[in-house]
Amino acid sequence: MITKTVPNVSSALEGIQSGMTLMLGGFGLCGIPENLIKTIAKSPLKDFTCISANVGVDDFGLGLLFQHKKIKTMIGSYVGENAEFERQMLSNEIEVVLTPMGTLAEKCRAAQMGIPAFYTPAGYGTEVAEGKEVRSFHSKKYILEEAYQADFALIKAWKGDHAGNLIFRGTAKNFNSVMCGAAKNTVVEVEELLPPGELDPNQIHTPGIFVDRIFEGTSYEKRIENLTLKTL
Amino acid sequence: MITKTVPNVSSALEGIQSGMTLMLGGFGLCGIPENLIKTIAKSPLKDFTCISANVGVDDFGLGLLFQHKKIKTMIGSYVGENAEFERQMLSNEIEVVLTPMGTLAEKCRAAQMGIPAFYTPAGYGTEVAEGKEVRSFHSKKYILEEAYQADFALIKAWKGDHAGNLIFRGTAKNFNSVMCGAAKNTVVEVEELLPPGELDPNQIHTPGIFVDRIFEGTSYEKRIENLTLKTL
Amino acid sequence: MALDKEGIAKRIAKELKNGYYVNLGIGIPTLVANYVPEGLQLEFQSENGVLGMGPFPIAGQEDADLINAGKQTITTLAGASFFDSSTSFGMIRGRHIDLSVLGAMQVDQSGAIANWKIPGKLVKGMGGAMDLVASAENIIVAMMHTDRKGNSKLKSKCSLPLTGVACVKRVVTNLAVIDITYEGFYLKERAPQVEVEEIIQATEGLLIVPNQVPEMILD
Amino acid sequence: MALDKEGIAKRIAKELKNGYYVNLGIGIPTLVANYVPEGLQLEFQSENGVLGMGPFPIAGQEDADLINAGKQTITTLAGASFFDSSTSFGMIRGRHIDLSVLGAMQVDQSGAIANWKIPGKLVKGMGGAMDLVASAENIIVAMMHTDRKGNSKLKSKCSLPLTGVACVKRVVTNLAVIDITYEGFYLKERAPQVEVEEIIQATEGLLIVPNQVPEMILD
Repeated sequence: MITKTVPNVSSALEGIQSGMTLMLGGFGLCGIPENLIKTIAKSPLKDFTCISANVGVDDFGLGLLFQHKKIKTMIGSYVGENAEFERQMLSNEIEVVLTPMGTLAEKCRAAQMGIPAFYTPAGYGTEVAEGKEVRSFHSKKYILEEAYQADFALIKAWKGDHAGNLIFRGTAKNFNSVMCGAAKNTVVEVEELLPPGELDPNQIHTPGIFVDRIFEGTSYEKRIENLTLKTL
Repeated sequence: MITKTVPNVSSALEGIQSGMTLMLGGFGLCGIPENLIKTIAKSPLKDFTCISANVGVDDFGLGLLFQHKKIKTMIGSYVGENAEFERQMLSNEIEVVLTPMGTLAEKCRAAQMGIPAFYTPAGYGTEVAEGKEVRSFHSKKYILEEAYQADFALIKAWKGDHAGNLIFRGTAKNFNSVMCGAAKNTVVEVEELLPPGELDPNQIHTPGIFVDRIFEGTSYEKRIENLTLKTL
Repeated sequence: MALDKEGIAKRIAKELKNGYYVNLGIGIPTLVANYVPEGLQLEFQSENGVLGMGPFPIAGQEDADLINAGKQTITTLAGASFFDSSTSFGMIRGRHIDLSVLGAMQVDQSGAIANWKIPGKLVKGMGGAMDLVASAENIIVAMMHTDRKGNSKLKSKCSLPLTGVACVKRVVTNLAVIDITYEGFYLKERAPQVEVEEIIQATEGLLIVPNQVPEMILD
Repeated sequence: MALDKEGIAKRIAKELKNGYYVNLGIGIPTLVANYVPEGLQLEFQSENGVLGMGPFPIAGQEDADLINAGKQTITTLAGASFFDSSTSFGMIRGRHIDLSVLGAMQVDQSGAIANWKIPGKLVKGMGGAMDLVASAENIIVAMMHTDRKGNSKLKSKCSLPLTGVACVKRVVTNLAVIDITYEGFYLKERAPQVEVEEIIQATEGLLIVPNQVPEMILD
């Protein structure tokens, strides 16, 4: 077995530098790498290009990186619900690249799986297709999309073992599992880190080969963005 | 919930016709849809195009379909270990299309996921690339491969529920999970069919949306092709 | 009488068929889940990675790991499953989702839809909308017939940046049910007590009006 | 003295490094697993969908659902995982596998490999070999230096249909360790007591021979 454990969040982030491209798992505030984000927010590092579905809220999630002006370019899909992000976007402090969410997921998965490019129908006929090759297959139009290239993938999983095997929980799986192994370095924080053999090999969502470093995070807040209850 | 259960193997195969293209899960004799194969072997249907990693052995697995001369075209990757297949291939009774195994898997996955085509490095510079587009990405050469188009996917899973959700076991997952939903009709036989709610939604390998019909198979042989034991 | 949002949702619920996997967008589309006809087998997908969504949780049962694409807390029903975003959009792109219901700013008579960007205004991004409209077998738009200024949202040609082309099959508004055909918009049904003339006035694109335009049946 | 198959496997085992994910082909490559240096953290992958393979099972412990790519019954070690074929070849294509060891019929001085087809003879298919050689970071070929008729398998140009181009980095044969460089084959090591002249004779392609050619160290 190959051990992927590192003692803490600082060692997990060893080698990260200003100006790098980061992938961040999570959708809204669900399944976000809280410890990794907080540590980067407090660091002197900056000028990151971030690839993530959303931008968090003002004071939590990816929002912390905007609050601390760590981001130069944001590649995302839905970027609402964050006033500081909006301010930086409108004042042109940051560059924003908007991508259909399924295309974003597939560009991560392509990077993970060694597929350099693929065709998708999403965005054909829209401004997303500008400058991209259009091709017909079976009389439907598709556009060519390339795999992302990133330096670090910052991932949150529910359970993991020392070999880097991961299990996600509920809809916190989202972009986390498709970003593992999609960057040069994949760093994972888990709620519970277990010795090898504790996870059923049939039930592993992401094999450890896609993970470079794993550690158990602390003090998870797991905030709920939009609490909605059944009206009885 | 949408119920996918059918009472037996005959109803599972309703609509299958001679000349159709079938995908068959399994690798060697591991994870093969035994009941579905046996039923087709005994039927009057023929002239199938089959997409499957291997060709089984003479008297079991996909080999049964060769024994009963059901196959017109075989699209596969490794076609050894079956004398009757070899005979039919050498006498030109069947057409054989050989595909790198990873490309075969990805062409199934592409069909499943609505990706019409993708680039892969496998086969570049070989006869597999003949007639295919070659393109460079980041100074490496890739060839364009298109998604398969099939009529029926014949799948074997370990456990399933009435909603069509599937769990595979060990290396019997192989091509089974990537073929689900990759054909117009996906038919699954399972060793154990459970009521909905019995499977943990976190642990489902293939969601029921990729499955059209599911039934509990009978009399599984689960033969071992190459029993290899530790020499003590 | 023009429909309210609930009325639009009720009418769209009539489009649901047995065995449908359905993706409901944010806004009016979400309300459709409240009017599923009894006896239908359906599953609701949310593109962030869940199939088999149930009602919202009761207080104390909420779970930060269980949300929908609108970031609302949810529950799941028996037979549910969770999956990653690549698989989720694979379901959509691979046409495994039978019906997608979305809101829109504009729809035009060629079936194009604009629902994500107003030049000069704050852009929140397309989210999953471009994947959904490029892929789903049936796409129904739920929207008001006109905007707040009274401008028609059913155009001869969308003036806003597009989300997708030649994709919308049917539009249900507060005034009418309108199909997109090769010839243009086709007036299929009118809201209860709404006159055909009012619908014609409120529609900018070419509207084909048959001799008989039945009233919607909502219940 | 020329090496036997076990000797070739022993020499290749010296290429294993800490933290390597390794895919071993059928034949001589499989034997490499028997000579893993102590203390190394390694995992063996089999492309049919398992990472963390252990030894073959003891009698009675065999399981039809647990096989390797050679269809042999296997066991797994703590930390193992199972996955589908698309993910498995994704690991390979995405260069997550650090070392792939394969057999070959021919290797040429440009790093091309032929190991799947002899025209006019029965073809069994390429299996996963084309994916492996197109993708793995390090590709080592394990083979005899010459075929049964005495013809060199290290060619100036492969005459058999190719499995991949410009991919092989190193060849370990019964006679020598040979690297593929921009200039051609480079003789790196010779088998114990094998003379350089014998290797030159047995090599058809351009072979660069340095002044000193050390003997392989096997133990």
